[in-house]
Amino acid sequence: MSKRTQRKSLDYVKKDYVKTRTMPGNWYLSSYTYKFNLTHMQPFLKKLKEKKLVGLKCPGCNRVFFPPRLVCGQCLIKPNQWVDLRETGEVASFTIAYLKDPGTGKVQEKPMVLIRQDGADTVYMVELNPEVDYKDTYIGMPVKVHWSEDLKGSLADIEYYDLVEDNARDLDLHKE
Amino acid sequence: MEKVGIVGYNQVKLYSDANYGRYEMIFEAVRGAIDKAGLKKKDITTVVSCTNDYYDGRTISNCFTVDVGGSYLTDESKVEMDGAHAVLYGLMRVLSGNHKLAVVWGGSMASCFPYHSARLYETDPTWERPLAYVNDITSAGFQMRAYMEKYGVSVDDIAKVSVKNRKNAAKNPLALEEAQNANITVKDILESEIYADPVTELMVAQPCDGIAALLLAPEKQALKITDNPVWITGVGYSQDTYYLGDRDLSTCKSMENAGKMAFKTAGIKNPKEEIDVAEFFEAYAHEELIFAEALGFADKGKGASIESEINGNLPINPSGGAIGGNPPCATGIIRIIEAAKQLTGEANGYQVKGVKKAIASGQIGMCAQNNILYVLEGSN
Amino acid sequence: MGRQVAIVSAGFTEHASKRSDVNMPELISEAIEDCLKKVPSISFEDIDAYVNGNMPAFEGANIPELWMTDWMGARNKPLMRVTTGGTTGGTVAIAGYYSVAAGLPGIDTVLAIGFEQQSQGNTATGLASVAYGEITVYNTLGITYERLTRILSAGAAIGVASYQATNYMHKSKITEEDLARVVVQNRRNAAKTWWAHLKMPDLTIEQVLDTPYISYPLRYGMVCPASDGACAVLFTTEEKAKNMCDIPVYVNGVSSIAHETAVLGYNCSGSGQIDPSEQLGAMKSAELAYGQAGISFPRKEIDYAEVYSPFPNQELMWVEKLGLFEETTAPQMYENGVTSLKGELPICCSGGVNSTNAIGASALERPAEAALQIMGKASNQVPKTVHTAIGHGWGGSLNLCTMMVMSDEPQRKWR
Amino acid sequence: MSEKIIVANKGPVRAEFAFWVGQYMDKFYDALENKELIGNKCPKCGDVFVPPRKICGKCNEKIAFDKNWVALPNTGTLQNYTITHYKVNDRSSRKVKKPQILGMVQIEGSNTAIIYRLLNIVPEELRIGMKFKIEWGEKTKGDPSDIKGFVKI
Repeated sequence: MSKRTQRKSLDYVKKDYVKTRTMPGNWYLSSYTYKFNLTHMQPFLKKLKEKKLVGLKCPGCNRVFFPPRLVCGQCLIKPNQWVDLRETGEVASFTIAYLKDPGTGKVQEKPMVLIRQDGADTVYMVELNPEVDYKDTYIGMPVKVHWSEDLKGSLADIEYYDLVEDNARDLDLHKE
Repeated sequence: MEKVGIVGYNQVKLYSDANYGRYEMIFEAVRGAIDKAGLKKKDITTVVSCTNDYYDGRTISNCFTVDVGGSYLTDESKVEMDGAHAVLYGLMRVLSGNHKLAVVWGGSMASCFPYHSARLYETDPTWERPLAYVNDITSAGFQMRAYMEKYGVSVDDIAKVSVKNRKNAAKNPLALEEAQNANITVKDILESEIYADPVTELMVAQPCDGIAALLLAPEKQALKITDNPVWITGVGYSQDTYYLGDRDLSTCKSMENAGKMAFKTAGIKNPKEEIDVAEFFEAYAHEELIFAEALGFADKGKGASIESEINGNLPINPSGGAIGGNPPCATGIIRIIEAAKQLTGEANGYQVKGVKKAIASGQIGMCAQNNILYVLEGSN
Repeated sequence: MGRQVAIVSAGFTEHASKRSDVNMPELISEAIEDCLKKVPSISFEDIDAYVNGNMPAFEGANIPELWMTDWMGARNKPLMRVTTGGTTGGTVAIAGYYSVAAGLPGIDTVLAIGFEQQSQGNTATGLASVAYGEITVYNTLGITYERLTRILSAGAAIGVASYQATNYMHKSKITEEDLARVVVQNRRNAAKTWWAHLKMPDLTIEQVLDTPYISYPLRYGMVCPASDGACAVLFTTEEKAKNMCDIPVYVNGVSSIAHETAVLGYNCSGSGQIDPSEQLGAMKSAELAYGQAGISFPRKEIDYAEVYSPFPNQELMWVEKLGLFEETTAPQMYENGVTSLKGELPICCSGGVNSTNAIGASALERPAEAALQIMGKASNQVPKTVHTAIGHGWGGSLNLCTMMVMSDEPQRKWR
Repeated sequence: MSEKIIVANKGPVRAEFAFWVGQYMDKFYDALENKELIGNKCPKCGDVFVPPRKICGKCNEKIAFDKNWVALPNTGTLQNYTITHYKVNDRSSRKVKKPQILGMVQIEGSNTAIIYRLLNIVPEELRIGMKFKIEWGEKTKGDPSDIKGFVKI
């Protein structure tokens, strides 16, 4: 992350310490595996292939998880009710990443968004339509799923989110 | 110390390569323990988990377990040692009077990480780690040799421990399948491949996958939840110095200290007479003898003379002990659970008769550097 | 059940980006030395037990306490290690509190130690490793690593904090200048604290705003440094504390609440924290700790606060969530000088985490510094008398929160 | 739901570390580089430590950096040994054909033992109490590998 961004730090009162030698050490995460149970994801992925969105509803607290979740923490039970969701959603939070293009060295601004699907009670990280200007991003921005041309029954079926034209947008005085 | 009750427990079956996801396994253990006690999520006031960043391959290994571990909007903390130390922290939280029900869970999946490398990360990185001559394998060899040399203990006596534990494990349905063997002999143990001479492969507690959970409640609360709680009446823990070259490996100073503290807390004057069953976390067969001697159950070097079979004078590890399956971070909790089972009479198939007081231990570090010992008592 | 716990001393090491002159155990031994120096009647023999913690992935050592035994004087003593990421320090402090409060026989005086030597490892990789496991699920479910890098490029702790910052700015309608003001206050305070890292006595808001963005709305000049350092705090019982120092600081409330993770959920499931700046966990932990301490009007009763704020927006947010100010009013308080050294409610006069962040020690330094302010021994001592103070910690993926409420008077009517 | 679907994913990266050794060990490694062995002495109990330490764990006494240094011979006594086919490193552990013999050797004049390989010796010969001496590496670098191992005297 940091290597690709431009750095500039402020000066401060520094003190130098004796430099001693170092001994090397490594943490090979590549020797690790991570085991996950993805059984509960399957109906969701199957529906994605049909261009349909479903969330998993917890019978205890009625929260709808999108994408589905193994266990509802609040009730400590496995949610089991599938509910249909609409294709629209809204930007719940965003930030802008400043990335140096490795080729040109030019800094590019990219909005990173968390989207809450309408009807769901969780947010998740997705990409916005690359044509959306980062300056236009704001909290509460309505968005809609843009399906991938090649549906495979995977998360990549949602290629990105399109902006939904919203007349109220210009009235939002406090957009960042 | 005031009594603290164990009101529920659960352990998933141990596998060398479990067909489980990590979160699923944690959920199964925690939910199972809560169900067993007939409680709900909202009854939990505090959760202490025991995982290790280097065992899970992620920093802040408790970060994503909030939902599955039952700590959603609950007072939560993580102990990064053995599971038995997490029980200690749960115990402290209950004893402080701030909490009514503590859930303690711990464990990891040894099939998912390079166990010996993760243990190597424990060594002094400025001196020992670059060459890796000191690791959990070699330290086991040093420890056993020191013990045998000092007291003239025969290797057969140590192999017998492994035979006993593996036979006991065969009666324990939750033990690791690879460790269960009802027909094993001393010869099999001695003829298995060399691990770190004189330790052979079958004397080692094999790391495996497993999670265990335990519920603790203060005295009055415990009696509300169950008629038959198991009481923790004493606890002691201690840490020895680090460098193997500084320590007398033929004995276990930290277990000695832990024992002194635990027995004093529980008001036990003569452990040899009063304790009916012991569950030790013996990472290697010889450690069981060393621990028993450190606690005064036998003279130094005479640990093998204890009748430690299930029907013996002082049964040790009737469940098969850590040799019957050693899921890192859970083993200590499982020892406490097994001791509790003996006290409530739930140890089906390996029940020791007439158990009134039991001890359970947990350890961490090379050659059991840090030990913790619990004294448990039944309610009748 | 339970008993009153007091803090009698706290010690620090000098913090710097590279403490290349010491190894880990030598680093903590400096903090212990400083801690014990302040209570002359106490030596290693009087310490009954130890509680330790750091964030191991930053140093590449697993359970370093085993190795450090001798350097801490912990040979043949009880020792417990607790770690919870960013809140490690807070967790260590709370475990120190519980070790004493539990009243286990023979355990009265407990030394709590938090440390971090981040220059030994790569902090970015260390932090990101929290999510590697989860990221692989995304990959399994069909999102390529190339695309994942794009989605996650806001990155780790700074990433989650910048989401939080946009939400907070949206809610409270503040500008970046307000954020910079917090930074300036902190760094100037740090200049007067002997152990702090980023000492900038002459920093101005313009200078902060002149640095480039790291990820909107946070700039390089606003974020915390990565420090090497350690902190040690001595806990003991009420009776013993009276003989050890003039003004023992009583710990009257503690809590460490976990909430579900923000931004990235477990098992690729999204997060239930729709607004990452809402912080139910922080509110609940404040409620719990104040409840134990018998504080009903935090705004009135608390004289000093040390909050864990690597990023300036968080400082504004925490002080509101912890009940010190009304929602969205914190920026004005900083503007009016209420939170400055001589103000009505000084906040983070040590410079805070924003100036010094040795992660495993940071959240322990908060109660430590708050305790020293009550004792009147702090390096950058506030002129008014401090009776009640709080030390707060934050960690994980915006989901763990620790609180410690301290006072110069024991909570007599507690439970 | 039908069959369980478990995925086991490999971790993506590795993290590198460089551990500061501190001034005490730095001085020790400087000596190793010159094929010399030094330790430091606790001013209170007189125990000598190899490698040197800042604090004596027995008396909790700080050992000052500017004094208390002791030059030590390169000979010692075997206290303990083990033989293993396993080789462990930061990445993994594996079994090798030729076993390693590791010995815990107490350097003469010191009170701790250090663990190194025992070279040119067969397991049958090993007896606790045997005398060994350091075999230095050809090219010293100022790290633990400067001591290649111990050979029987």
